[in-house]
Amino acid sequence: MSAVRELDLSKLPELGFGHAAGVWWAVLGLIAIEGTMFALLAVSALYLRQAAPSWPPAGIPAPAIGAALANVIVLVVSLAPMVWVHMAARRFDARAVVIGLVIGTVLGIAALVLRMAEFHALHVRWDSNAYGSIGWSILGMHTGHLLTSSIENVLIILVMRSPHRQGKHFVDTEVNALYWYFIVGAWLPLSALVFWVPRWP
Amino acid sequence: MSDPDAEHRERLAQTWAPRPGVLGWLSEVNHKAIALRYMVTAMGFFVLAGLLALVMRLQLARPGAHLVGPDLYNQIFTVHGSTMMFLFAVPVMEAMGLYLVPMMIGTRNVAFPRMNAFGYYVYLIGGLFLWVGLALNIGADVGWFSYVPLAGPDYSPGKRADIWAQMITFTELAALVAAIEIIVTTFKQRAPGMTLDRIPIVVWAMVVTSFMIIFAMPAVMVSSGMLALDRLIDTQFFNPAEGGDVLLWQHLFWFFGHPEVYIIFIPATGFVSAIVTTFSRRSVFGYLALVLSLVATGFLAFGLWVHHMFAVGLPEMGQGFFTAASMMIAIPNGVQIFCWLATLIRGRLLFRTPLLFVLGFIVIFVAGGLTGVMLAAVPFDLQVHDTYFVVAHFHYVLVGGAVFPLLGAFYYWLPKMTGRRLSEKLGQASFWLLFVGFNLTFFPMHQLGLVGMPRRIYTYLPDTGWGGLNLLSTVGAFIIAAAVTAFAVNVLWSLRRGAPAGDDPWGAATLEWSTPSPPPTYNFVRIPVVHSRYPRWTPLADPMVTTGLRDDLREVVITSMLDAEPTTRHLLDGPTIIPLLTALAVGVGLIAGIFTPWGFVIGAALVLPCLVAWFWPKGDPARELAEGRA
Amino acid sequence: MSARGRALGVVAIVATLAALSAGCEREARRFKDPATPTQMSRDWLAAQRRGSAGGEAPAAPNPYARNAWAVSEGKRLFTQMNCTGCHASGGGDIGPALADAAWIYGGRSGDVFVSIVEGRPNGMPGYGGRLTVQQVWQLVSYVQSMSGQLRKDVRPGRSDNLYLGQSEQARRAQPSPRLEPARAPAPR
Amino acid sequence: MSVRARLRPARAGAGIALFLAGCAGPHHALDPAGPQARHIASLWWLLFWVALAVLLAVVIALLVAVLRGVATRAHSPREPGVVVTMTERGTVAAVTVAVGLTALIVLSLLTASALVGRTLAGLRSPDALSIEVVGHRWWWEIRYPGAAPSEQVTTANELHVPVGRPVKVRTISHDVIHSLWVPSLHGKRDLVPGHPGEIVLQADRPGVFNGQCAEYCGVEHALMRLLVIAEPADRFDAWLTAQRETPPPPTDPEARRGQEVFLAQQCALCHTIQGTPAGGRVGPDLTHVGSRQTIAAGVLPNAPEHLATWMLDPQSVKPGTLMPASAIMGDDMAALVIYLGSLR
Repeated sequence: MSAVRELDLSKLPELGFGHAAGVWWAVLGLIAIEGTMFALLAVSALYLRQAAPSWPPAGIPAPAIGAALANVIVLVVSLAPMVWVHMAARRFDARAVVIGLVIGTVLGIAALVLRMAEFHALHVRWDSNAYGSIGWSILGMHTGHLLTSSIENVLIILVMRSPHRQGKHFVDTEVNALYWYFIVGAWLPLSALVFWVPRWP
Repeated sequence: MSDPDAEHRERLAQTWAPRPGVLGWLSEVNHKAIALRYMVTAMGFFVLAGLLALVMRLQLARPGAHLVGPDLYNQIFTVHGSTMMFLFAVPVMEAMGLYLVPMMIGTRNVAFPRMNAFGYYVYLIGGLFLWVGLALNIGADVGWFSYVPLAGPDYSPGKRADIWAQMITFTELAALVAAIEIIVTTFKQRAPGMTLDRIPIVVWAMVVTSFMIIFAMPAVMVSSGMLALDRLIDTQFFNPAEGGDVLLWQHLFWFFGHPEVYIIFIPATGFVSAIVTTFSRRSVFGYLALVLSLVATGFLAFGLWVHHMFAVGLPEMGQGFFTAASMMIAIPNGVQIFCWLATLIRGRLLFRTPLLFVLGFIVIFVAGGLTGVMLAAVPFDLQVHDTYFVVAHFHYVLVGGAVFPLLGAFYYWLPKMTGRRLSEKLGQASFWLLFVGFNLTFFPMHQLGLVGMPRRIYTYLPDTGWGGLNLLSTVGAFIIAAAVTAFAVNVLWSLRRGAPAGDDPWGAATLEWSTPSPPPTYNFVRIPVVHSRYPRWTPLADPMVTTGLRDDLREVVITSMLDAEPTTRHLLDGPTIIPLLTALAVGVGLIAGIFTPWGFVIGAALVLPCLVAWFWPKGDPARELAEGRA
Repeated sequence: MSARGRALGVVAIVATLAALSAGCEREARRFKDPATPTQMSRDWLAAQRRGSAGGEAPAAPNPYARNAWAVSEGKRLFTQMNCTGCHASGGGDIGPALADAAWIYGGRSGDVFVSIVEGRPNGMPGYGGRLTVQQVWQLVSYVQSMSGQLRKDVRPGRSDNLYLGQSEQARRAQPSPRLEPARAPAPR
Repeated sequence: MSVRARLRPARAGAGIALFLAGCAGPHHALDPAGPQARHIASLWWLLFWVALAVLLAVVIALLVAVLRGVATRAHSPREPGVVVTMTERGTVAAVTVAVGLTALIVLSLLTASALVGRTLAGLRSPDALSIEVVGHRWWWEIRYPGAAPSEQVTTANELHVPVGRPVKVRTISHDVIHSLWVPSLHGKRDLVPGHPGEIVLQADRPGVFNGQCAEYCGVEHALMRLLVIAEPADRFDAWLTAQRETPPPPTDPEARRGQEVFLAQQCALCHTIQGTPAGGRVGPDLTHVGSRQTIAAGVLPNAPEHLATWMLDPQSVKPGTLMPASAIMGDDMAALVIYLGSLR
């Protein structure tokens, strides 16, 4: 087909980071979905609150904020190693990625431990009233994300140590960091909603 | 032509070939194969739900009939509605998208072929779950919008409502997967030169729908999740006595429920634009206006959920806003109608079955849209809300607005998908049967609603005087059944006896018609370069095609989002059984999850190894080339 | 291919059918149950007893022990017949607690049936003349669910009123409830 | 003929009796009997004519396209498609006008709807009569609050209203969501647990108007019916006073026996009859059941044979109803029916 001039793609690279990668857009979509879910849970909490005579209901002490505060700090701190991982991934620096991810994962596990304390700090059962139900649901939903994302970190660490590691895995590493940013970012307002809002008159 | 491409074509065929055997069939990841399975499954559910509709019509044909009792009738209307919305309409539209989008934008497969297969299997499991439930007398019986407290633990003992709620989880999961597929594929895999303003309107419609899915579906997942928790572990979300609120359900559900209608309708408008263009033998009038009204509809659709709740008595102020929004949405839809009319008037019509369905669509949909505007008027809505007037209205917009274009689309694209032409005679017969049957069935329902017949009643007393119109409507229902049968016969007949379709039976403008019918697994021998909105109606320009994509690997070209400049050569995943296994694991978890919270733990435990197997790097030299070359 | 598709579908359906076949019994809603006569006559009860070993309780096993709808109907009757007046919501008050493992007059379906129909000394009135056999069995089933004797997926969940402790489905089944009568019932 | 004689056929023909239009008047959204319904009906006619005009316009445009298409039709897909590049001024103008008109119509309908909404909101008056309607599965409890608790009247499935006087109905539900709907008087008002509501009705002419539950509320949603009986003020007051009376103890021996049956059997567990020990709050209050036109929530006419059918085999009349079957036989049943009939 030399008759027509053709557009030669053979020189194109085989990898792209950021918006050049399909998976980056996919994770953005995932973030949109999960973000909407968190937003709707938050709206539901506020809706129940405006309908309630008191929030928390009479007889239930406001949640303790110690663990919540600690967890917010841990999660924010965990951003640092993840940013480091993010940049290392773009350099194809497997060693740096592993180091960063190990730190990030440790912090993630710490957050999960603190999360158990947060559940207790609510001072209410999920089945005693709607206030308890929504509180437990928001915490539970976010815990699920924290857990899966930490597992994902571990998997990527293993992949990075595998002989068959490929360039695309660094792209995956990048979007994994992106998703971690979201999980931390989403928690800040949610934590305020669950632990601080009940303290307001 | 014995071209130098022969060898290239050969290698592509090998590279993109599915695995052999049953296992290979279950490992299929080709977007066309998966989309066809989606379509067949969805049409299967369509027929099943249609049969339920016939049972309902027979029961209501005369007052005080005893064909089915209330308990069974309630399961029947619930499963009919839920199936039509969640197992037919949304999946079949997405199936069309999954089939057409890669072909229309000139790529070889969707962006995440394995996720695509996973989505299909999850959908299939969810659908079977609902229907096996019905067969076992565990059919959901709380209506397709499962209002609490009726659907709550106190008034719906057993697992019927749980099956409904979990079916939602399955189908929404599948819908979200497909939405991501369509968005990413459209954004990143368009043929070089297909800038935003050259994207076919069908693809635009699919993208808008996908975005709506992303922002609407979470609402129903959250609400059905709350319902499941209320029923399984006694949370109090919807218990007024413990600070819960039954209206929270309605807000969340309709925040999804109304966009849902447009999620079904917008792809259909895409089909209409495509068919109108081809069968007027001219470019569509007002491309920009059409695209913008699609987007506007998408946005407005999120602003009118409360018009389903006027009868619960919300503050007048709020109602005003939602009335306005609900009526405003008539404007973008009006724009679309007028652009189509203009195209038809200014074109040279080619009278074939697809065009007939579009003409029928315009009449019926406009009628349905107008009753929609009526329903937006609060005082009038209070009279006809939850009556057969509403039943008539939404069948006019959903059957008229979605099923007519869908059947038109099938008559239009099936020759491409199967390589066989359908019978024109039988096609036109099926159209006229459907058009007459539909109006005979649903027009009288407007009157029934005005004279006081509520929805969801399994019988009525003779003194109501509703018998005559109901009988009429039952007769119409059977004519619709005849129409659907005619369509099915036509398809089956064409598969055996249909004349070969050729690459482009309609002389259409878009890229999918430049492939053979049925298209090869790799779609295009060479990825084309696009210079126009109507590539096949404009003179060729150089460069015509691309070269340099490896044909020994599943390689596609990634282009930039706005102006479709080639950026990378990307490797797509090949066939594997893992998506099926993952779907089964998810299925086990979700189904066990309606009996015990531990079900979810079990599910997670099963899913984890699947995902590891899914993403674990295998020794694959071809891919390791990528190392360090960015 | 589609042939295989159909095969797949059939297999899936059969498998699910097998898995869920228990569902039928749990979900049946018998508004009219031929198995339970409307008329609650002494002879009927006597006939029931003749069949039973102990001679005290009807031989007929509880027909609704696995029927979620019947249990929830029993729960509704329990409130509407004002059983809560004495037994509270299972914790016991004037009358004995029902949410525990202890049974003064026996916890077998038949024992509970007789307790409801004929009443018991020290305050429990007999409802024989006032309830249909079906209603009594529904109440028996609910009473058994209160102490977690029935399958978890048959016991009721929380109700739409004030929170009074864990719902029947959330309660842990009582460790080997002593079903036999603690002592012979006072002669009547 | 004696009640007993009439029982047999009724029991044989259990099932929904063909309750022919006797007491049931026309019940139309388009045949309004009160100001609310009238305003809504007028709004409907406006919407209807506008919609009809728009639909006709579109169909005509479509016909033009088709006829024109028939003239200049393409005969084969091989005829090349044309890509129009220059702007088609005429068509653009036409489409713009059409869109403008659409916006105009939408705006005016919006205004009309808002105005009617305002008018309806204004239709309330201080001297409105207050009534409470409680939705149950699957019947209506209707209360007329009185100065003293003893003054309160509780009845079922029959809403008596004075003609020409606004009635403020308070809507309550304690189980699932129901919806109060009397088409000839007004639109719907949902009875939402935890959200007591209010709706103002008014009947301008005497008559009997059908109502029905309009929100799916479970197995017998279809047969949860209601009668609205609009009477001139004096007759309404007479009715209300009569309802306040506690019925005297039965004198007729049959009726006395019926009362004994009622109190001995399960009836009293669920039903209340003022002036007797029967104080059940589960089912409808039967203090004046004899004065009602229907039983079983508007499903059966209130006649002795239907009463018997209903008590012996309710599940055949309304499958799933919470009314249990009774085993009351022969003479007892006859006496019971006579007693209930005597409660006027």
